[in-house]
Amino acid sequence: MDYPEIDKYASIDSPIHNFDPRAKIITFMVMIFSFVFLDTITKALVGLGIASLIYIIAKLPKAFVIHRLKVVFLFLFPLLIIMPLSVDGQAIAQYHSITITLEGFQYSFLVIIRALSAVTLALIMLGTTRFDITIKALYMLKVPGTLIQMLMFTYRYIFVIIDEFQRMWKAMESKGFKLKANRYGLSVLGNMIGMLIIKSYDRAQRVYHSMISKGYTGNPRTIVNFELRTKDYAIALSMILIALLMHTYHLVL
Amino acid sequence: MHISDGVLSPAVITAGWAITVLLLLATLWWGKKDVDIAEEIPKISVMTGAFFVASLIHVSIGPTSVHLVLNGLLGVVLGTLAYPAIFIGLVLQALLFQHGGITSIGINVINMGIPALIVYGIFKKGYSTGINPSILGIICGSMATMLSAIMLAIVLISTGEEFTEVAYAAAAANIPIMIIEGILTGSVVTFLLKVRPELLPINKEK
Amino acid sequence: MKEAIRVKELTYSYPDGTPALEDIDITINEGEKIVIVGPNGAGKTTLFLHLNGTLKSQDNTVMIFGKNLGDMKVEERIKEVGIVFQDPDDQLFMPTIFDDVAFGPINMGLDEEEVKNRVKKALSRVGLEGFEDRVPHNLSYGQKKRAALAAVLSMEPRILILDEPTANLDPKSRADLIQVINDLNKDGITTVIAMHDVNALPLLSDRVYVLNRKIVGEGNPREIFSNSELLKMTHLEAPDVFKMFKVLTCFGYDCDTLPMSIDEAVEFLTRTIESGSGHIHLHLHEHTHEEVRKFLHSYNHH
Amino acid sequence: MKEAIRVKELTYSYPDGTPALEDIDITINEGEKIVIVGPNGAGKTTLFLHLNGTLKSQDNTVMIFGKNLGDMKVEERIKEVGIVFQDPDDQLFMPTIFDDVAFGPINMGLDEEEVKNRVKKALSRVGLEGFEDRVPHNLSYGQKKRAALAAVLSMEPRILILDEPTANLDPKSRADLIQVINDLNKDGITTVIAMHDVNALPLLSDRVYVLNRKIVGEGNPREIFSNSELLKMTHLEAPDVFKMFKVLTCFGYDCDTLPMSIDEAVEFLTRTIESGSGHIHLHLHEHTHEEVRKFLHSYNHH
Ligand SMILES: Nc1ncnc2c1ncn2[C@@H]1O[C@H](COP(=O)(O)OP(=O)(O)OP(=O)(O)O)[C@@H](O)[C@H]1O
Ligand SMILES: Nc1ncnc2c1ncn2[C@@H]1O[C@H](COP(=O)(O)OP(=O)(O)OP(=O)(O)O)[C@@H](O)[C@H]1O
Ligand SMILES: [Mg+2]
Ligand SMILES: [Mg+2]
Repeated sequence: MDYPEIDKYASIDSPIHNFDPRAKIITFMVMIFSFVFLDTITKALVGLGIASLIYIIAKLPKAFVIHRLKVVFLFLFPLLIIMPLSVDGQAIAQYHSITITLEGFQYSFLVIIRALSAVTLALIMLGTTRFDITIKALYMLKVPGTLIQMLMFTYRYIFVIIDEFQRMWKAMESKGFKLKANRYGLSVLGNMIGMLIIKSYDRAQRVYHSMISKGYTGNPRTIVNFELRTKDYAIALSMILIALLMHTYHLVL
Repeated sequence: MHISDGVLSPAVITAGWAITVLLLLATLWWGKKDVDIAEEIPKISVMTGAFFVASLIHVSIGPTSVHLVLNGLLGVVLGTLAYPAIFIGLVLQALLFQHGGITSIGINVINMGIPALIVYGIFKKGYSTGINPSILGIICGSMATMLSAIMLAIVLISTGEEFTEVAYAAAAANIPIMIIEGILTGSVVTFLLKVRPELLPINKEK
Repeated sequence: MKEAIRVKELTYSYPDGTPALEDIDITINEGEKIVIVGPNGAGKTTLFLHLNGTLKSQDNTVMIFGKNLGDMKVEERIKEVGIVFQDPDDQLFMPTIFDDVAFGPINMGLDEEEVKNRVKKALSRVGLEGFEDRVPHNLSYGQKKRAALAAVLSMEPRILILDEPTANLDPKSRADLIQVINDLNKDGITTVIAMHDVNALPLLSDRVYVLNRKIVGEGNPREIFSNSELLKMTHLEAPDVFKMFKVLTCFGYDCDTLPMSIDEAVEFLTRTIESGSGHIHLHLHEHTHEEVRKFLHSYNHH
Repeated sequence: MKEAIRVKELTYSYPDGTPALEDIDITINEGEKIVIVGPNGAGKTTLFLHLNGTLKSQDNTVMIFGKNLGDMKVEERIKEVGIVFQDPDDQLFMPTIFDDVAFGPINMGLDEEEVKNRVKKALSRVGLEGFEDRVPHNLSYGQKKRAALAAVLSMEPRILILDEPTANLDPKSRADLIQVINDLNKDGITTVIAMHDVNALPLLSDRVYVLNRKIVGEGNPREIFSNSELLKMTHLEAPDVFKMFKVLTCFGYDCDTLPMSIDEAVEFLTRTIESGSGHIHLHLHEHTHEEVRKFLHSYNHH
């Protein structure tokens, strides 16, 4: 079980890293929503191209992105097999009653490319800002405070609980336990998860105590210093324009 | 069982977000009258953290391994708060681990969250009619997974008929997970019942 | 002298029926250095939760500087009483150390400039200057403990309550923390500490309460540790230096008060030598070993 | 004498790049009583995770009774090495104490009769007879600690590894646990303990390794605690009794070896008195206070 290390490279210096976090979130979200709705393979490929370009500007290490893209690709890979067989359309190969169609291929290809460009953009957005700053930027963007606080605290406690679970797991293993998907294995795992829930429930109680002893009333209050500069407006505007043009260029041209 | 970016149509994505926002309002802001939000926030957060971590566990079946879903258990333990908890959990899974897309968070939360709410009702009802909680746990665990799989299929089909077979395949792939989730949820419920029954939605007055 | 804390007839059971506190009476003056000891499950943590209003008590059972705690506004209360719990992971719930230390001051409604000032001061107090941007998860246990203390110091409370501050620390971190707490007390802050670490106790207390659901003992550390019946009843032990000197008295060392810490021991030895014949004689007399055995046995829980 | 544990040139970094162990060489003989000390984050827990195979090391870096740990089957390994971690709540997750203590033996594939036997024996060993049906979660902290120990003892390991066994215990529970561990060692079980509790250290060790990513010191407790440079470097302190006697030497107490515990102190005092002139003279000489100051300073981390 690994720690989430999405912001491992947030301290690199690049134009994307220096982009104001609020503007970054808005810009990238617009782009992501724009690119996942592109309706032809050509447009989707242009989208992926743009995402790759931004990736190069962001100077993030290759392994960071490739590793995560691979996971998404493997997840979607079955589409490439099922859809050509199942979607009706022009046959490009036939074997007895099994037909492989061009449309099926195209459709699955389109989905995968859209997904890859969306994930690339998301990785750049998240990978170039410390995660706590991303959350604070969301707060500045008027995402409801209750959700912001839950995101913040959950993020913090994921690390604590991963450690806790690791310790439990090691204790189990050192008593000769191996997890298998049988009744015994699952029932022991069930006990472990039950224990994790109990411990977390008690911890929640203690966290609550320590919060109210610091005057907590349920309202989020943080100090954040972000400053939007002309440069940020310029980058944001041009990127959003590109995102919109991908869908409307035929009206403009 | 999370849907990635780039799969769903604009209409489905929009509908997904709209329904999720409404349900969040209903489950979170609605209850604000009766409960102290200052107490609920740390509780949901830490519990979400626990479920998030538990869902990172791989169970290997045959040559592949599956991640746990645990939405049935979430429903049983957290009740209506399971919905915001699943929302926060899925947002973090999408942002931190790229499990599920960002644009499809709305839909994914519906797919996981609504079964959790249903199962919560079933557990409470079933307990008050005297059904053994461990068996209820098995039912709730597998039923939540099954409902999620069915909803997943419906969502995929409604985004485009190209996805019909994919939807069937995805639903079928969830059958072993359903069994695992059932046994697991049953044993967690059994454990909690022995060690900390007050964490389960069972009112002893009855 | 002003009364900082007054608890009167406090009784508390948890909602599930577990009785935790019974008829507690405590009076602590401003500037005092108090330790509360008692076996696992004695109710120390429960008592602390009452002192800062986390657990509600009836009117006028808990008074802080003469005011009924229940009547105090949150902002007022946290200016008076700060509490540091045992597990630092429960108290560092924000994404960075800065956010954590700023959390209290922000809730007090202070302006940004003042908040930053306070964070800086609190961090330098515990020796964590420059840790503002660090993530709690990457700190060592000792550093986390100190950060949790800073997060309470930033509210500049007049009463500081600490639950097992020295547990799990390596000896240096433990010594550092004791130093920090003593410095704070010298600056006029009333400190109230619960702990099992009897060897650190004399360094952190002028006066001790022994809790075991009720208050079963009260006095200065020397009085408490001389009462071997009390110690036995409450799973306590005396500090090693104290026990050591008790042994020395069996060897003929003659003094009325036993030292509790090394520093005190040096002082006492010097005083005895200077006021007496210029030296101390240790020798074996008839009963030495029997006395030692008897004494050690009285401390032995087996 | 047989070699129980042999670690040779063990180096380990966590997957995230944190270096935790560097070139560790350790040899522990059967029946020895070993303590490993070192500051927070020194790598003690990491080392222990290698000793029971949870973290994998290269071939022949960790040998248990002459066998390469990597080649041992799980059933074989857990029969040789049992490890008890710090937080008992991490280790007790079965619905009853019986289930927890039976967990290891069941995984070893023993038959029901034997499992029951082992549970009974292990529980009586730690003084928890009759607790079979209790829910671990409802026990006191000290009882939980002992239950966690029983859950490992039931596998009847020849080597017992304990990570901070005394932390968070009240003084009586601490004394009880020390007794249990010593009894086990007397029965021939090799015990290896990591801890910060220097006052308990002499009771639990014949030999000490000082770890700070590397092995930076090794010797009997007396040697380790006499090396003030080493102590300073590794955030350690000497036990209070040891420090106390060091102070006494400044007052003219003449002996070559300083005691580490009260019992030892009684013995040493008696021996010095009997072998010498029939008594010990403590007096102030010219340099007494300077010596004391210098000595205490050498131990002072500030
Ligand atoms: N939330 C709770 N619900 C029910 N009982 C509780 C709760 N918290 C504590 N208790 C019980 O109340 C009693 C007092 O517990 P408390 O934590 O105050 O003891 P303590 O003196 O702090 O112990 P320790 O030295 O182990 O920290 C114990 O019997 C404990 O089991
Ligand atoms: N899972 C992990 N991933 C990365 N680094 C880790 C992990 N576990 C421990 N570390 C780091 O490895 C080093 C050694 O840790 P370890 O827990 O072995 O220390 P320790 O001597 O047991 O400390 P303590 O006395 O505080 O228990 C520390 O710097 C720690 O932060
Ligand atoms: Mg306590
Ligand atoms: Mg450790």
